[in-house]
Amino acid sequence: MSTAAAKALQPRAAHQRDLLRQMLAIRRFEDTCAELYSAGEIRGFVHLYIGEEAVAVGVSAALTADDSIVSTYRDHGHALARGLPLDSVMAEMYGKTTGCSRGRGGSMHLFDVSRRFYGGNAIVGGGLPLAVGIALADKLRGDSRVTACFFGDGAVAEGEFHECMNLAALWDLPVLFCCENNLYAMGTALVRAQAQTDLALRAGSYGMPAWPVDGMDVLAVEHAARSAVGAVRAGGGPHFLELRTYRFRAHSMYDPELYRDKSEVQEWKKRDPVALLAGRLRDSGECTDAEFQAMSDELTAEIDAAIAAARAAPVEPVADLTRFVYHPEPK
Amino acid sequence: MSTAAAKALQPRAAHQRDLLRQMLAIRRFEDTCAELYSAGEIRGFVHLYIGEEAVAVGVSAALTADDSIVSTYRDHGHALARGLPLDSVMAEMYGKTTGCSRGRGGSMHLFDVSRRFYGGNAIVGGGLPLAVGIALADKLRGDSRVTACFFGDGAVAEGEFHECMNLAALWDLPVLFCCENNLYAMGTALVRAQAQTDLALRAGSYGMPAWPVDGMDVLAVEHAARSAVGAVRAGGGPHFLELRTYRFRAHSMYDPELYRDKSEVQEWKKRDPVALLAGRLRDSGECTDAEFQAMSDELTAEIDAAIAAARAAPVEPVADLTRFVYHPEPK
Amino acid sequence: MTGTEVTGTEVTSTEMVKTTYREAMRDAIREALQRDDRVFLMGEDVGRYGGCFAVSLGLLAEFGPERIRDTPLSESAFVGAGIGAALAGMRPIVEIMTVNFSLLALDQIMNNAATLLHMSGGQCNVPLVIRMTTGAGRQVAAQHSHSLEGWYAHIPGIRVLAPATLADARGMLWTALQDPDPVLIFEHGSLYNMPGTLPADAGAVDIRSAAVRRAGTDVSLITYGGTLGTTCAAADALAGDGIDAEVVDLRSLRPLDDETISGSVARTHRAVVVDEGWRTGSLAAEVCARLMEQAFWDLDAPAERVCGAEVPMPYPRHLEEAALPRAEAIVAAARRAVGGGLT
Amino acid sequence: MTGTEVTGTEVTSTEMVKTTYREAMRDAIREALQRDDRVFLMGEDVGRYGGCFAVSLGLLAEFGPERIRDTPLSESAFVGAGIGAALAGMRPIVEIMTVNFSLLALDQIMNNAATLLHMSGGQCNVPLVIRMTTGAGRQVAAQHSHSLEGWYAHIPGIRVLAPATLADARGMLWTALQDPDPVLIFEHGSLYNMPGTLPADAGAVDIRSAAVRRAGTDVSLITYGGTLGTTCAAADALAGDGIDAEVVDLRSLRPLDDETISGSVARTHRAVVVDEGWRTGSLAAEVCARLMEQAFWDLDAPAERVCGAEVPMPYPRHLEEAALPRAEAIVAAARRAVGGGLT
Ligand SMILES: Cc1ncc(C[n+]2csc(CCOP(=O)(O)OP(=O)(O)O)c2C)c(N)n1
Ligand SMILES: Cc1ncc(C[n+]2csc(CCOP(=O)(O)OP(=O)(O)O)c2C)c(N)n1
Ligand SMILES: [Mg+2]
Ligand SMILES: [Mg+2]
Repeated sequence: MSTAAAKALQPRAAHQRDLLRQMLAIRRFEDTCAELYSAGEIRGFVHLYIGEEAVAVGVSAALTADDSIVSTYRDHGHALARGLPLDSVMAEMYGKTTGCSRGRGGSMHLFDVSRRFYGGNAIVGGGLPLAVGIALADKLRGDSRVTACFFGDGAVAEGEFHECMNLAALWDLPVLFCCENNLYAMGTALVRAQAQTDLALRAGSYGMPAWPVDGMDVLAVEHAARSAVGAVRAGGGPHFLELRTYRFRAHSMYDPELYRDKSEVQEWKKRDPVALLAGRLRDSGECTDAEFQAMSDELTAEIDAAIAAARAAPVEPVADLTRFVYHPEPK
Repeated sequence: MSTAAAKALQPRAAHQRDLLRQMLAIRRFEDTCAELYSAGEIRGFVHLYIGEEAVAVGVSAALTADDSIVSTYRDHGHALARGLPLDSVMAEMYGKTTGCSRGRGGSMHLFDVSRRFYGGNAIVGGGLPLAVGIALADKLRGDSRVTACFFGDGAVAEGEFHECMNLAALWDLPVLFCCENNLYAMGTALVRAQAQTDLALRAGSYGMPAWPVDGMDVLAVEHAARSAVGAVRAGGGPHFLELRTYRFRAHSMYDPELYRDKSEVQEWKKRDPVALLAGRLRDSGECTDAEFQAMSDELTAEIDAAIAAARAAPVEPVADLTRFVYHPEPK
Repeated sequence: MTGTEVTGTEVTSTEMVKTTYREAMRDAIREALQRDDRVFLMGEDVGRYGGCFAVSLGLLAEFGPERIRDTPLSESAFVGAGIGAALAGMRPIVEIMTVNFSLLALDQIMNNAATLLHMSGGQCNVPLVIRMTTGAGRQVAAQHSHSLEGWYAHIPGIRVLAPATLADARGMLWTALQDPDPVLIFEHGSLYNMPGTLPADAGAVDIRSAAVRRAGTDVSLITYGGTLGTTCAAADALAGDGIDAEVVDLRSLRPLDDETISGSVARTHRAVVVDEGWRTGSLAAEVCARLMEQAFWDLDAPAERVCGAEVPMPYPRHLEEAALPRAEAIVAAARRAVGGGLT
Repeated sequence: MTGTEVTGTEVTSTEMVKTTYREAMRDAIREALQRDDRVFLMGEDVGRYGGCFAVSLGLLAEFGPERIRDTPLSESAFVGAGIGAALAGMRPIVEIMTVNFSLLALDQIMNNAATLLHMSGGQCNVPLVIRMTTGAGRQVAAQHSHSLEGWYAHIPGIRVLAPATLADARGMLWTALQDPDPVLIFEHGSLYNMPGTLPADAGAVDIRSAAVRRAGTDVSLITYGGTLGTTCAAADALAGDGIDAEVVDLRSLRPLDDETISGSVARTHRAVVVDEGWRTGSLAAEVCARLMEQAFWDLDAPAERVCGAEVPMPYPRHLEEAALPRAEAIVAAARRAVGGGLT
């Protein structure tokens, strides 16, 4: 490799290490959440994103700080990839005032409007109209933002999905629909929920560009997202990515996973998105084992600090129970 | 023409005259309704089917008495084509006890369960799940019935449409979806409501056979419906017909029709389904002008009699106001 | 169900102009569109058709299809899109043709519009106005005659308004658009043709308080929206009998103005609550429960309810009339109350 | 939110077996499937997953995928399909995972299930049972903690049940399936793990009447479903203070059993209504309005309400607890009532 070529690679390598670090952060964060849940430190519904990290990280890499994001109840990955401070997300899991939603939302409802992160939404399909509306606002004002909207394969069966595909396409709105097809909606396999399991084809029937992407390969996701975001921003109307991925863990903390074989999970784990990129970067010398270990240690420290801070943080006083139901009356 | 050939034609001619008579009955019935509405004898929302008669008549001709039907608020044509006695439908318009829904339903809610006519439904898209459920019951019992479900182009935008297409296709249910594409949902033209205006193609994306049909030609409708009903009954799963038609009158009695040109209406009137078949039968000598006039006179008499009977019929007593909210308590 | 004009409490000295409830509403929308770029109107047939009750007739020509936006039949999506647009800084007015179809959008209203501010710990503003027609009275039968504003008044996080006068039709919208929280406006279908006059410069009105539409000393008739006219007619009839009824127009169904309601009952010691919705679980039940809590010792007789009959609305006129609150029933209830509830 | 067992009124002498609310519900479903070919269970994840609260665990293996039917995420379509199947002669049990998602199917429930019989002049039977989980208490936050059964109790044409005991969990379903009209069954999520015993031959129970779960003379505590346990705990606490509370379990939320409710208050002269739903427009409001109408002269103090706080449910435990009816609040309200409502 010539020196010039090596130099040109530098930013690429740094970028890929950054992607790896982001995926690893999500992975570590969620492994920790699972432990904290078992220990009873965090409660409610907690849906882990483990196995799907490449999707959030790859898509987010293609967005600017000015773009908007709408997420689901499986939102830790989207939030962290968007750059929400890890400690504010952790504090939210603890229901503390320092949480990104002041502790009111919990795992399923992470918000950060300063980062145009319009929240986790626990009604399947419920975020899609919000994304359409945010994009409509941008279009009416002539802003060149893109709104990325995440949702699962299960949401595709809801009527709301259909209404939103049609509205976005009809009005040519700047939305990037990111369908996280992890093959299951809770315990219901895609084939038992959809007459037509080719979801990109389905979206295509609304007349919008739509294609499947290997959702386990963060570089493939980023590549697809960049080209889709570019097209959307250029006025090409809504685009749809079917991100083929897999959830390694149970649907939520309550799920005994009766509906799928362990072997299927094992098969998919061979394509672990974190291991995949880590392996590539190791092979190319762009992230050695030692560097990876350092990254991992750094994250462990960051997470430990976040836990300590969250534990120490205050909760909202009971006297404030009904705060934020309405804006305060003007005095 | 040989005598044998003429004989073979007899049943065909009789059948076509019957189709003509049915379409004419709907036309005359509704012309009369419009007058009665202006005169204040009937009230509420009244949606005329004038111009679309070939759809109801052609589809109904392909069904047996044992099949089921689900209709919309624009249901006079479906009801009459199904064989609901004209006087019971007229009495319903008057809100009389002799009406097919005892006068409780009115124009938008014609019912006749003895004819498996599961009613007019005034929520756009609201009848689709009922049709899916009726078909599910048939399938679970192993009955060989078909359920025909009518709905408009406007309903295709509703989430319910999507959910029902998917359910019917996923579960291979014996439903014939009859989309009456009259190009408008109230004042909203199809092109301003749908990103993809080829509705048959849209239905096809659920993996069910779907094709467009000339909805102004009752013979074309009957032909298509027969082949679709046959396929559904043979276990071929749901089928979808996009019946291309046009409403000659206003959406309802309140509509000033600001949204379309008179000339467009005039263009479509050239393809008036009643005139089309009447012309053909006149040309082939299968229904002379005199025969047509006789048919028309008969219908006038029938309608006049229905009006007289409806006027004379009793209304439900006010004391019975809350009857039929629940079944009576067992004594 | 009559459209009798009920005069608002606002009194001004400027020139009075003839108008109707429909025109007052249209003027309110026009003014909002003129004053604030962020405002747009969106809903089924608001544009080319002119609105299913002709409220927005002419506005498409005036403001163009971006701001008078026809939507497909997709109640959940376009109401949700209104929420999203509000989140992103616009001031949408979303029209749902009638309350009957609002059930299809109820998840968005409940789980997003009303909830985002709280779930996000105060970050998400949803300055959205949703307008819809409500009520029966036009023989449109079971699926088209609902009065569900009482349901909406159950939802924390939204405000619910019921303009019953021309002044309120003209003035509530602008105030609602200034509110940082989502506001639902229920327009009773029987009111659109109501004629009357308004000051030429009529504008924004307060949306927090109930109004005493007629002062009286013997019994409080408490109502809102489409039944205000009937209730006033009942008050007239009662006056003929020497019973001096006070008429309270709730105006805001959420929050309820407890002060005005209880204040009235503290003066009259008797109450009749009139509400077109089905009796069980009606808004009238809530008003009665509050009277129980706040005015029990003031009451000389149990508060009465005159509500819609518990039946899916039948089509025939005589049955529809029987199902709706009638002036005679209000009069009878008021007489019972004045008689101490013992007759 | 405790799962304290509350004993039903039914007393038999057969062998008693240990069970839980969840198992009782499952046994009820199993029995229905065994006894009637027309019965099938349909809903999201009722099959392979075993039900999101494990109620239907094992039934797929026993009855096969036609009768334990997993559905896609399409609440409106599969609830509507249940209505259609009922129309066509089946006896479907439709499970909506939780009341939170039922808003997406509300149009079908309101405008078809509840309405078809009337609109068709008595022709259309909808013998459908819809089951769903309701309520808060598990820190699942604003969109997953609703108690909307009071809304459903507003709808003419349906029956609404709230089994709060093992006997009712075991027995209400079969009776509901025999009913020619649509019946909604609300199962509070906090009850599923409630242990207890039932007679080995436990079966159908009446679904028309309220039950006095504890007789008392000083105050009527009126509640249902998930708050029955808390209310009984409050009654225990009151007993310690020498206040003898009667506990009425509504069981049927629509229709309400006026006789039992008013009868209780006629004896005790004081009432506290406990309801997890948001206070304004709650089912408790309806109970209070009826007490106003039917028991005003019996009441020695205003009826009190102890309801859910008017807030989208916050995630943290301390705030959720503060938002829900607590025994202490019930005790305090009962004391106020016994003190004549003047403290
Ligand atoms: C409208 C609605 N119905 C049901 C649920 C319960 N539920 C939560 S997640 C889920 C599965 C969703 O699957 P999918 O969209 O594929 O997302 P994934 O969980 O796989 O990321 C279900 C059924 C819900 N939250 N909202
Ligand atoms: C859910 C719902 N939204 C709105 C309406 C009001 N509405 C009645 S008919 C109609 C147009 C329907 O158009 P289409 O489905 O094409 O049927 P058509 O009237 O053309 O036969 C509308 C918007 C309704 N009845 N239901
Ligand atoms: Mg999934
Ligand atoms: Mg149409």
